[in-house]
Amino acid sequence: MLPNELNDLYKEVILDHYKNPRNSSEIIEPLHKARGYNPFCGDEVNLQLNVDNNQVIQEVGFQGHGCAISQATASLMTESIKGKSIQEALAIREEFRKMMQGEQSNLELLQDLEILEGVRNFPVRIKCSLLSWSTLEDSLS
Amino acid sequence: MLPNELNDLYKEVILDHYKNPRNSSEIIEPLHKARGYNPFCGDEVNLQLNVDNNQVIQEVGFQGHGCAISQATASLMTESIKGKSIQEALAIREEFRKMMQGEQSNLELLQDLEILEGVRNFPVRIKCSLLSWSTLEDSLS
Amino acid sequence: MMDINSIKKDFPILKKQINNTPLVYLDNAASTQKPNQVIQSIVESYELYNSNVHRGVHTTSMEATERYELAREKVAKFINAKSNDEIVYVRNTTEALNLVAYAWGLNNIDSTENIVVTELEHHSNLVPWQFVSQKTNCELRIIPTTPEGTLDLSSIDKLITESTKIVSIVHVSNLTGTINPIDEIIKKAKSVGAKVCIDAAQSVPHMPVDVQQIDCDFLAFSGHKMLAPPGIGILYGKTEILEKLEPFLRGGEMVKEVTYSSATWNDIPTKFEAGTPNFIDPIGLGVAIDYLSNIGMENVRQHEKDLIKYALDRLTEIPGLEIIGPTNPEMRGGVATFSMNDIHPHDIGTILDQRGIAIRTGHHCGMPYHKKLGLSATSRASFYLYNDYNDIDKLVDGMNDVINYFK
Amino acid sequence: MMDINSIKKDFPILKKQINNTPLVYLDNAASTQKPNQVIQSIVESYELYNSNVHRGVHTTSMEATERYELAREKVAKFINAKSNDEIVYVRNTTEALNLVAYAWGLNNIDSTENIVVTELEHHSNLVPWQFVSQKTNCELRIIPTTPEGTLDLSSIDKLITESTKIVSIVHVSNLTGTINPIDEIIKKAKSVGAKVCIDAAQSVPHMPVDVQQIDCDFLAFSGHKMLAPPGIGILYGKTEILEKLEPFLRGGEMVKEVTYSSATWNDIPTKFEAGTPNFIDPIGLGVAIDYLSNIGMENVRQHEKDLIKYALDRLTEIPGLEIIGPTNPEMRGGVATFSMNDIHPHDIGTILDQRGIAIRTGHHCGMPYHKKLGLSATSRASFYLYNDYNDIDKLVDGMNDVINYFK
Ligand SMILES: Cc1ncc(COP(=O)(O)O)c(C=O)c1O
Ligand SMILES: Cc1ncc(COP(=O)(O)O)c(C=O)c1O
Repeated sequence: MLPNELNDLYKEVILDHYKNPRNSSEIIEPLHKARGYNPFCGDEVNLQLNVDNNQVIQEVGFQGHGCAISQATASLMTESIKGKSIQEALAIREEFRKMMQGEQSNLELLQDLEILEGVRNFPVRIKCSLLSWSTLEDSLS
Repeated sequence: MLPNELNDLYKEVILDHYKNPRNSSEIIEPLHKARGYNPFCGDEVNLQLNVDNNQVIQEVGFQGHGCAISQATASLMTESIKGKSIQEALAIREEFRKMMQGEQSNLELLQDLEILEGVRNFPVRIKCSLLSWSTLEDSLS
Repeated sequence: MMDINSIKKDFPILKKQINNTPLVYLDNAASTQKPNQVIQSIVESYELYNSNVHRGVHTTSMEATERYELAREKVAKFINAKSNDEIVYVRNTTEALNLVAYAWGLNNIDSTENIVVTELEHHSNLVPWQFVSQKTNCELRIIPTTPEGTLDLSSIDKLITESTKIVSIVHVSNLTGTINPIDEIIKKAKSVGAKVCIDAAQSVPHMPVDVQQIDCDFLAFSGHKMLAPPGIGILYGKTEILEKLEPFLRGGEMVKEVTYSSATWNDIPTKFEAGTPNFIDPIGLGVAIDYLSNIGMENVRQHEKDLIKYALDRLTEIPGLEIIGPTNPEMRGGVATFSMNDIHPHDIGTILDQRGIAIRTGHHCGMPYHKKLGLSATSRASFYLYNDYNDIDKLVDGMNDVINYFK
Repeated sequence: MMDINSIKKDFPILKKQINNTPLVYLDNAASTQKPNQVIQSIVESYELYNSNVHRGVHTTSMEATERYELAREKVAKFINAKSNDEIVYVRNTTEALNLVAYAWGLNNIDSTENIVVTELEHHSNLVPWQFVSQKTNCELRIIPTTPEGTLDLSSIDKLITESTKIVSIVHVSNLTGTINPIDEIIKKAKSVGAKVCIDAAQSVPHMPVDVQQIDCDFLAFSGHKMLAPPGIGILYGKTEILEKLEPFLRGGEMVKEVTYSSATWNDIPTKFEAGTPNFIDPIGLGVAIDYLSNIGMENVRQHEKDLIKYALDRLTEIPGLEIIGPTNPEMRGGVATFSMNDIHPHDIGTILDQRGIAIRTGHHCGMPYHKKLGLSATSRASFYLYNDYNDIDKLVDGMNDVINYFK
C-alpha cells in the first residue's frame, strides 16, 4: 500500500494525463512557441500557441517527455488555458505558483488544475510541475 | 617554577652556549662551508671548516641567529668536532640523530653533546637541534 | 565472513525512519554513511586536538599535526604508495582532477598532442580535460563503449598514440558499474610514453587498489564515498612527478621563501596544500580506513559482488526493467543502474522514497553517456558494506509497487 | 554584557589540561575553537541528514540540501549580501583568493595594467597575485607601511591609477592587528574603475562587516577562524561579477549541459562549486554564525578592543618586549604581536606551552613584512570571545618566567 501522500501525487487523473496527454499534436508554424528543458531531470516540454486578434488562445499543442508530474501538468495546463486570453492564462499561472508554494490560491481560476495540489508535499517535484508554466511564459515573451 | 622537562631543555650550559657561542669567528676562505636555514623558524647557521691533509678538522667557525636550541647546538657541535676527522665528525652526527630520536646512542662519542638530550622531549624543537648537523653534512658534500 | 547486522549497528543513520519505515540507503555511489567510529573521532578532534597544524610550537598544534600526518600515512599504506609524500590532501576527486588538469595539463601539452579519456567518464574527469583541450588547442580523444557498456578497445592503437600526453580514465564507472581494464590501457599508455591518471572515486572505496602495482602517475578519490567526511579527497602522485609539478593553489603553507615579488615552493606534498587545510576530516578518513581495513577490502569487494549478482538477478525479473551496463558481476562494481519502459526515474525515486528506499535518479554526472544511450535519466541503486540481500528485496518490492501504480 | 565564564563553558577544549594546567588558548588568529553547539550540529548532520546534496529525490538528500542552503542564507545575512547567490562555498580564504586570481585575474588583466596589494598581506593574498602578474606580465604594486605598521597612503594616487584593474587588500592584518582604512582605499579604487577584493579572514570573525556598505566586489574569509569547522570558507562576489566570471574548478554539479566536446555552466553560485561539496561543514558555519549573532558582533568587537588594550598595556611593562603594529586599540584587532630583544620566539613559545599557554611563533605567513622589520620571527597572542583578562595575566606571568629563565 502506498502512503496517502503518494496517492495524492499520483491520482488516477494525473496518470491518465501522463499516459494520454491532451493537445499533443504539434501546431505547425504557430504564433508563439517555446521549449522548456530541465537538464537535471531531462524533463522536456515543447509548447505551441495560436491566439486570435483578441489575444484569446485558440490553439495549443505540446509534446514532451519526462516524469509523470511534468507531462501531466503540461497536459492539464493546455486544457486549462485553451479559450482563455493570454492575460487570463498568465493569471492562472500565478495561481498555480501560489498553490505550489502553499499560499492561498484562487480555485475558481485553477479548476481541474487543483488536482495537482498534492505535488506541493514533494518539494523536489514542484519544479517538475512548474516547467510547463515557465515554458508558457517564455513562449509569450 | 618551570616544569622539569623545561629545566632539561634550558640547562645552564645550553643557555651559556646560546649567549656566548664558541668558535663564532668567521673563517675567511675556508675549505668547506655551508649555510643552513630553516625559513619557518628563521633559524640560520653559517659554518666554515678547514681540514688538514689527514682530513682532520683543524679550524671551525660558525655564525648564526635563531632560537637558543639551534644556536647552542651549533656552538656545542663546533667544540665536539674540532680536532676530529671528518669521518669521526659524521659518526658523532649519526649518534646525535639517534639520541634525538630516542634510540640507543654512543655517549662516549657524544660527550658534552649529551646535555642536549632534553630536546627530544620537544618534538617540534628537534629540527632546531638538527639544523647545524645538516649544515655540517652539506659543507662536506 | 562479514557480519552485516553488526556492521549496520555501527551506522547511526540506519536507525532513521522515513514515513515510519527504516531507511534503506542505496545511494552509496553518490555518498556513503559514516560509522560511529568516524563520527566520534571527529568529536574527539574538536574537543581535544583542535588547532591549526604545522609550525605551531604549542602542544595542541603538535598533537593536531601528528594526527593529521598519521592519517596521511594510513592513506599511503591503504593504496600502497611508496611514500607518504605522494599523498596530497584535497577536498574531493573533482579538486584532485582539476589539480592535475591545471598544474600538469596546462603546462605539459601542446596543440600537436592529445589527451585520451573514455565515454564512461564522470563530468569531473571530462570537463577539466575539455578545458585543457581548449586552452592548449590539443585534441581530446574518447575511447568508445560497446552496447553492453564496457570500453571498446578495438581501436585503442589509433587512440593512444605517440602524440598522446596523458590518458585519464575512470577505474569503475558510477554510470554502468563497469570495472574498466585499466591494466591493459595503462600498458598501452606507458608504451607510448603517456602519463596515466586514474579516477578511482568508485574503486578505492570498494576493492583493493595498489598504486604501485597498477603503476599510474596520478590517482584520485573522495573520502565521502568511503565512510569518511565530505571535506577530504586524495590526489596520489608519483614522487618524481609531484616534485617537478607546478603548484596549483597558492598562499600560506605551500611556500618556502616569500618576498614581495616572488616565492619558492615547499616540499611535496605541502606544495599542493595552500592555506589552512581541513585538518579534521583527514583524521576521519584515517579512522574510516582502519574500519575498512579491519573488514578487509577483499571481503568488501566479495560482498558487493554477491550483492550486485543478486540485485541484477532480481531486478531483471521485473517486467519492462532494463539493466544499464555489464551483467557479469566479475566486471561490475556494486552499482545497479536501470531504466523502465514508460516510467520516469523521478517517479520511481519518489515512490521508493515513500517506502524509505533511497536511490539516485538523473544523469549521475554522465550526461554525454546518457545522451548516447538515448536516455535523459536513469535510476541507480548502489551498495556498500552495510547493505544486504534484504535491502535488495525491499528495492524489488518497491519496484513492483511502482509498476502496479503506473499500470 | 558578555558573560565570558558562561561562554567558556560552551567550549569543551577549554577544559583540556596541558602539564596539569588548563589550556589558555591564544592562537585564535590561526584557528579558533568550536562550541558544543557547532560540534553537536555536525554529529546531528552525520547521524540524521548525511547525503549528497542537490538533485536527490530521496528524503535524506532533500533534508541535507535544505540545511546546506539554509546555511548559505545565514552567511548572506551575516555579511549583508544582496542575495544568497553571492555566497560561494570554498575550503578557506586561500582557495577563495585563488578563485579570484585564476578566474578573474588571469582573464581580465593585461601587461599594461596592474594589481595593487599592501605590504601587510598574508601570503594567501600575495602569492596568487604574483602568479597572475607573472602569467599576464602585469605589474604588482604594493602599498607601503609606516614604521608603526599601518598603511602609508601618502602615495596612493601614484599606486592606484587608471591602469589598475584590481585592488586586493587585507582588512585586518594577522601580522600587526592593523585595521586598514579600506573605505578610503575602496573609494580610490572605484574612482579609477578598479575591482576590489577584500581579505576578510581576520575581520568577518571579529567585527560587523557589511559587504554592501563597504561596496567591495569580492570578499573572502574562513569558517575555522570563526568557531566553525576547517573545511568551509566563503567567497562573496557581487552577482553581476559572478555571473560573468569564468568557472574555476570544473566537473560535476557546476555544469548545465555537457556533451563529449563541450559544456555550459550552471547558475551562480553552483557554477563555482564543482564536485561533491563539503556538505557538512557549512552547516557548522551556520550554527557558528547563530552563536556569534546571539552575542552580537558589536559586542565581540568591543570585547576584543578591551582585551587588546589591556594586553598591550600589560605587555609593554615587560622589559625588552617590543609591540609590533599600532598601539591604539581603535585601529587594532585582537592580535598582540611582539618581539623580545634576545629571546627567540620559539623559546618563548616552548616555555609558555609548558604553562598551558598556546601562542603562535614564526612569520605567521607574512615573510616579506618580517624581512622588512628585520625579524625572522615574532610571537603572537590573539584573542577571541572566550578569552578574558585572566588569560592575559597568565600570558604576562609566563613572559616574566621566560625572562627569568634567560637572564
Ligand atoms: C589575514 C589572513 N589572510 C588569509 C589567511 C588565510 O586563511 P586560510 O589559511 O584559512 O586560507 C589568514 C589566516 O591564515 C589570514 O590571517
Ligand atoms: C566515477 C566518479 N568520478 C568522480 C566523481 C566525483 O567525485 P566528487 O564529487 O567527490 O568530487 C564521482 C562521484 O561523484 C564518481 O563517481
